[in-house]
Amino acid sequence: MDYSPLWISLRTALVATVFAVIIGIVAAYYVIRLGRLLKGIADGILTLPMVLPPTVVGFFLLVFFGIHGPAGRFFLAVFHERIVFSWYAPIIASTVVAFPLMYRTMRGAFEQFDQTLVYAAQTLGLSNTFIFWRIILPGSRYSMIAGTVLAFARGLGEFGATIMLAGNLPGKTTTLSVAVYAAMAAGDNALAYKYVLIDLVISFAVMLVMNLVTGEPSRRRRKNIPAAKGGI
Amino acid sequence: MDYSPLWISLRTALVATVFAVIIGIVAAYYVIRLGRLLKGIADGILTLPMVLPPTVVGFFLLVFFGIHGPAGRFFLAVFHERIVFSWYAPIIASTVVAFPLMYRTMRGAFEQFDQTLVYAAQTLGLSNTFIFWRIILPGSRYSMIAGTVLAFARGLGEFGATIMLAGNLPGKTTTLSVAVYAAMAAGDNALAYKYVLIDLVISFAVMLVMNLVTGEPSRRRRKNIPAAKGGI
Amino acid sequence: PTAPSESPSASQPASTASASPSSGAAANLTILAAASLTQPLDDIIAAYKTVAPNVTITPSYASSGALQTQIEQGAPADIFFSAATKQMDALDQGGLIVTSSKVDLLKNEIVLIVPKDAPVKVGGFGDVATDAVSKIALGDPKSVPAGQYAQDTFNYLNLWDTVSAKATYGSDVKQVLSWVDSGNVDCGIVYKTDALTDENVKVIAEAPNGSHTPVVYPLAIVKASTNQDAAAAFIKYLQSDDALSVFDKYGFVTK
Amino acid sequence: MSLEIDIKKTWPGFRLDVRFKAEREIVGFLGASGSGKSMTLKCIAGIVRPDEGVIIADGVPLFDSDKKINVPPRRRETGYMFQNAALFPNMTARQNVLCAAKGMPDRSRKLNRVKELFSIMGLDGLQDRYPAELSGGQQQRVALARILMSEPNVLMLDEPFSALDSYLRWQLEQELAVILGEFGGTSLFVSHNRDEVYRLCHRVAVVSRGTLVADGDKWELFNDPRSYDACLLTGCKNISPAGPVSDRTIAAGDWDMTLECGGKPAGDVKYVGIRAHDIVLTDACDLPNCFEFEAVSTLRDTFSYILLIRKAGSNAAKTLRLEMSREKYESLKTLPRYVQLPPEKLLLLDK
Amino acid sequence: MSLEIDIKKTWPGFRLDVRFKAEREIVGFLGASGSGKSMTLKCIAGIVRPDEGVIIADGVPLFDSDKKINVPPRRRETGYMFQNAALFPNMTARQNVLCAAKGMPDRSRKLNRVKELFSIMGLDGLQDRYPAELSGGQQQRVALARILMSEPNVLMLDEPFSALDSYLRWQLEQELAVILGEFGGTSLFVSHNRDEVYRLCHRVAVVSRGTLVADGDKWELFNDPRSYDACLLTGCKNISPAGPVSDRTIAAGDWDMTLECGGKPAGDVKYVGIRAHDIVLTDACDLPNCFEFEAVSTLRDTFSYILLIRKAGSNAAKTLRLEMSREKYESLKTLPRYVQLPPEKLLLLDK
Ligand SMILES: Nc1ncnc2c1ncn2[C@@H]1O[C@H](COP(=O)(O)OP(=O)(O)OP(=O)(O)O)[C@@H](O)[C@H]1O
Ligand SMILES: Nc1ncnc2c1ncn2[C@@H]1O[C@H](COP(=O)(O)OP(=O)(O)OP(=O)(O)O)[C@@H](O)[C@H]1O
Ligand SMILES: [Mg+2]
Ligand SMILES: [Mg+2]
Repeated sequence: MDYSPLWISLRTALVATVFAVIIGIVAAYYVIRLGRLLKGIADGILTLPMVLPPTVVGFFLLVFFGIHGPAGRFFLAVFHERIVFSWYAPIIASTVVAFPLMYRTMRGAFEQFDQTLVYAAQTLGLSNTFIFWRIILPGSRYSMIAGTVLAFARGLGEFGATIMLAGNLPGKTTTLSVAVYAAMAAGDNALAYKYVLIDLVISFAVMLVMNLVTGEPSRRRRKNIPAAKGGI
Repeated sequence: MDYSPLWISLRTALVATVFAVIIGIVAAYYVIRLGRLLKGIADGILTLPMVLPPTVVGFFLLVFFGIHGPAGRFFLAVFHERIVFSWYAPIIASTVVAFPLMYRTMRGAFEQFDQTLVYAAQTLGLSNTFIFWRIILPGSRYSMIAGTVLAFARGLGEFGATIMLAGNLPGKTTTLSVAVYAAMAAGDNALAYKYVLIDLVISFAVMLVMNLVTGEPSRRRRKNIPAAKGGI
Repeated sequence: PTAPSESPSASQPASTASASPSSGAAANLTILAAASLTQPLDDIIAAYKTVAPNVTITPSYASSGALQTQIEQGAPADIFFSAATKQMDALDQGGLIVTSSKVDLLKNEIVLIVPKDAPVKVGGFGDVATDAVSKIALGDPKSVPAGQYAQDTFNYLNLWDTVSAKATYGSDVKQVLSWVDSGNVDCGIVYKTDALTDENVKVIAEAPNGSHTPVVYPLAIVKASTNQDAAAAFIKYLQSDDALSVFDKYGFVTK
Repeated sequence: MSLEIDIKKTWPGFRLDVRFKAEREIVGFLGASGSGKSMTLKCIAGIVRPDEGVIIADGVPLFDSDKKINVPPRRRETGYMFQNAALFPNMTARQNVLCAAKGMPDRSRKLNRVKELFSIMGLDGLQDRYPAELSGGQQQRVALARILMSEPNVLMLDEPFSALDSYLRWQLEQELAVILGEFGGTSLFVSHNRDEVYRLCHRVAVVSRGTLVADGDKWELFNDPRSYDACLLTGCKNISPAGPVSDRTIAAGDWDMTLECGGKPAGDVKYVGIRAHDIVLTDACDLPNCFEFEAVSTLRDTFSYILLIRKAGSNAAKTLRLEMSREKYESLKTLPRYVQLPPEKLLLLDK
Repeated sequence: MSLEIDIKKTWPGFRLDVRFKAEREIVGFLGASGSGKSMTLKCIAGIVRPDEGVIIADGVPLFDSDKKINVPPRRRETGYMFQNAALFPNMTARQNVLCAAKGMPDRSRKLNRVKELFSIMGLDGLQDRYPAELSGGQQQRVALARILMSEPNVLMLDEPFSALDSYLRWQLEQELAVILGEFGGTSLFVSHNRDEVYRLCHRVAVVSRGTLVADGDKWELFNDPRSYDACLLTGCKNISPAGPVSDRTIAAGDWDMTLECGGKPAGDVKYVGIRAHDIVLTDACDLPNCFEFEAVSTLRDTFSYILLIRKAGSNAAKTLRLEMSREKYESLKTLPRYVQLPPEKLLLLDK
């Protein structure tokens, strides 16, 4: 059995998650500052990759990153690299598809955040950067974890957009999902199940680690102590 | 042009969202009570529909709900109904695929919720039901909106699992996403784009409405007032 | 391109058969058909409405593999119209279709395509092995029939080793078409009917005769069907001149 | 550092309209609950945006509705200590205080100052606790340390001692007096403790229903509050509506008494007040404003007695509260028959 | 309704070990900031789980570590009013109070009671405001109304008046006295205001560093606090370590004085205290415990003067705080030469 899909999937999902998390947070950060109408429009645009069937997303990505597409031409000219079928094409596809998850989750968390703490920080003269990184983000950590887990899961399960942009080049762009699909389509269910199993193992491992690692400090400390959340 | 996919998609996405929201909230509610290890396992299981490629999810659904599968046999025996290819098959598929989004978002929100308020409610002798419905849920409304939007978007974009379980029966199970796929597969790109356009219109409309409706009361009232979140 | 219009045979019996269901009982037929058949089949179903107004035909288009799985899992279907013999044979072996009703209705051609505005470097299958081509898109030979036929063809030409090194595999023909269409590969191999739907690609050559087993589209009645008669009637109609001319129009080879 | 504000803001059901100036001094804010003290400070801090008006610190406009100036809170250098501590829950006490030390580039100086503040606040040993692990009063002290660490130009403390026991309060008050003395900027101090305000502040502003009803020297305010609200907030327990009867006498409606004003003009008097310990019990009725009285109830307080009395025979009259030390009360063999409201102790209020 | 608790709980750096009984009475909790008052109440309410011990209300065990009983908070019927108001932010003030009225099936009675509570609390017109739209004191009063509405068996109020101005405090204290009087269950009342506790409560418990250092009748406690902490918390400003010199005399180290105890045995004395207004200034030195003194500083308080003095010549000695009314001080022509610490006023503390 070929284990390359495992590594490719891991790489793809991890890198895509990192990108999705960063882009998602940044997008959420700016969107909450908008008026209600603009927020709706931003939501519409930024959630698009979830609304459209992945194949369609993949098709648009192909057009955009293809050698005649704006991004494709740019990369070709500047880096002499073709994106389509490259090893980072699955990453791009997964990122695009996973990022709305992070974006929307973080938007919710930011909106829910206790403004009093922000005001307190502002009157202390703390910079917006500090407020964001050291106060708002840590305060939204549970949503951040939720968004990250979802983005990772989506990145792992991504297939429609990936195969369109990245093709199915064994050892290069064939992720687990693509391998599962291909094996199933070829009628090789045994192989498909093996890949599905690997999928499951990865996702369980990630979920467990996420649950064991996170909330650790505050949890231990919070145990039995009412969280006085800045109250007296 | 056939507009039935629009209605079917709307019906499917809306009903699936409702189910996903309910199941997601309930799942989140119970999971946060678990120990850390069990939480991880629960996460693993409940996020599965996102991790697996939708076609694989569809395949499992088909096996499970098919006339040889346990659920399929049960339904046939009790309701004399076949699920596969029925008009509610897309709803089932979309629900399964969309619910992890709600579940994970709500879990994050519940974990983030200020425990002091829960304690205060408990010492007032309020029932757990009341505490959940009237205190925790309203306090998690922004995450709830985020989860709902995501679930709806996913429900709208769902295609892999749907076409497997529900087929592509025009006027019955052909959702927008399936219609887009079918049109593309048949080489009718013009039609595909038309459906994509409808997709976009729906999702923009929903996002706008979501943004205009929600947060309305608290927003007006909160404007310029530091949210004293139960503080003095 | 000119649609091949020579289809003399099998017109007489079909037109007589087509008259019978019009007087027959009302029926609902579900036909599971390969997605590539969408356009001709939709046209034919619309036309059939005038022939047999009592019969409602609902098509469900998906990939042949998905359709096979659905039938295996007991999806309520009457007719299976596959894009390849593999799925049909599998169902036949499983005893899920009425073997006697099986008809190889259509054929398709395997063609080599290039982006329309590409400088003409590729003149035929032989050129794929040369330096003129750095990337070729094929269906995945393991899962996509068109890919299997392409492999057969290159094997026949003794070029497979060189070609497979430049190949990128799509999970369906549509993808191959998209890649060629968008110019991300130099050429690709698809069915002729697919190539005709895309105006951004041009057909360079058809696969040489005998280079692969014929591309046939078999159809058959599903054993679990409760409308065997109506299904048989529709299959008859599909073999009529009226129906075949529609397939013709979309580039299929009808016998 | 001087501060000048003149702001207006309207909510449904509440209107804030405050105007005042402060130099390099400590201004105490007294006001009933809900009178607008916190709102005023929040406007200065930039957390709440006034509908109109100006806020000028040291000549620099922080807010000006006409000129469309609205400096964001973090550039105003106006430190506001929230009524609730508003500590950052994800940082330890030390981190909470340290992060406010933006102006100090020298890390060791920073750390020293933090240490110093913690020991002043009696928080030694709690530096590494998270806010959720601290008691209410401890949280408040961390917040106080944090705001002092940030060294703003205008220091606004919103009831900084409310969660502290009296002993700690007294200690911290003295420390704060020293710190505010060295600080040299404008300090605004909200407290519900009249005495604290009196001891700590140079000037006192009295807020009532969204406006400043008194603002001035503390001696003056306490001796002659002038307004009903100021009188109440400076701790006077007995106030009655009143009106002039003649040039030098007034009628106090609630008490059913006609009182001589001791030389002060009675013209504009709307209310009259007298502090509980200024009322005198006497056996003879030879002084002005002497009345026979009946005691309605007697309350024993920690170190004093509280008598609720009214003019004999005026059953409808409201009671007056009279306080005397326990010693004095216990040394009385019998309760005197008469009560005197010394004219010079009457507080005549014209609004 | 009686309450019996005996609990232990250890945190890193803090240990709670509290044992006491209460009948149908109002027990006041005095204690320094961070001494464990809130924790004790939280344990009773079931919000914090003790490591071991028992909590029994009316004979029913609410918690018993041995028998593994731990009744969940919502079934304990122990109402705990949080130190911060902990109002539900998504409900209006009225909804906050209404939702606590679980026991009343009759809607109109409920509404009447809510109305009544709002007017007692001086919250009329604020019923439909959300917590974020209320001032600190208003929030606190809503929380008080809410806890009173819930009619628990054990009523625990954690500094219910801390955010209120003195006038409102006084009013609410009286209302609360009536309500608690009618209530008839056990009430636990945490306050930092000695006088409030004194007036409102029957019994006073003094908490220090996690344990109860005194618990008993309030008269007794205030007259003879016995322990250092109780002495401090009942408002005594002067305390010095002390040791017996003879049977009836002690040496107060901080003040450099040897003092007669006025007949009380000096045997176990560890500290000695005297209240600021119990110290007497005199021109003659003919009484026991008379010393020549020097005034270190004089502070003018609202209606009194505070003198910090020490024994003449003892430059290393700590100062004593002496308080006298402004009248008395201002009537002094010259400051007397001697200070007397009347033996009967000395508080002898044995722990
Ligand atoms: N959004 C709002 N809508 C209407 N009134 C409001 C709103 N926010 C605050 N208020 C009112 O503004 C008034 C002033 O509030 P503020 O917090 O300044 O009071 P405060 O003087 O600090 O009182 P406290 O001593 O109780 O803290 C209060 O009566 C409050 O009810
Ligand atoms: N998780 C914890 N770890 C260590 N110590 C803790 C923890 N939680 C609370 N404490 C300590 O327990 C002590 C008691 O806290 P508690 O809230 O009961 O004080 P309190 O008497 O109510 O004080 P205050 O009057 O300031 O509200 C405090 O000193 C606090 O620092
Ligand atoms: Mg306030
Ligand atoms: Mg406390």
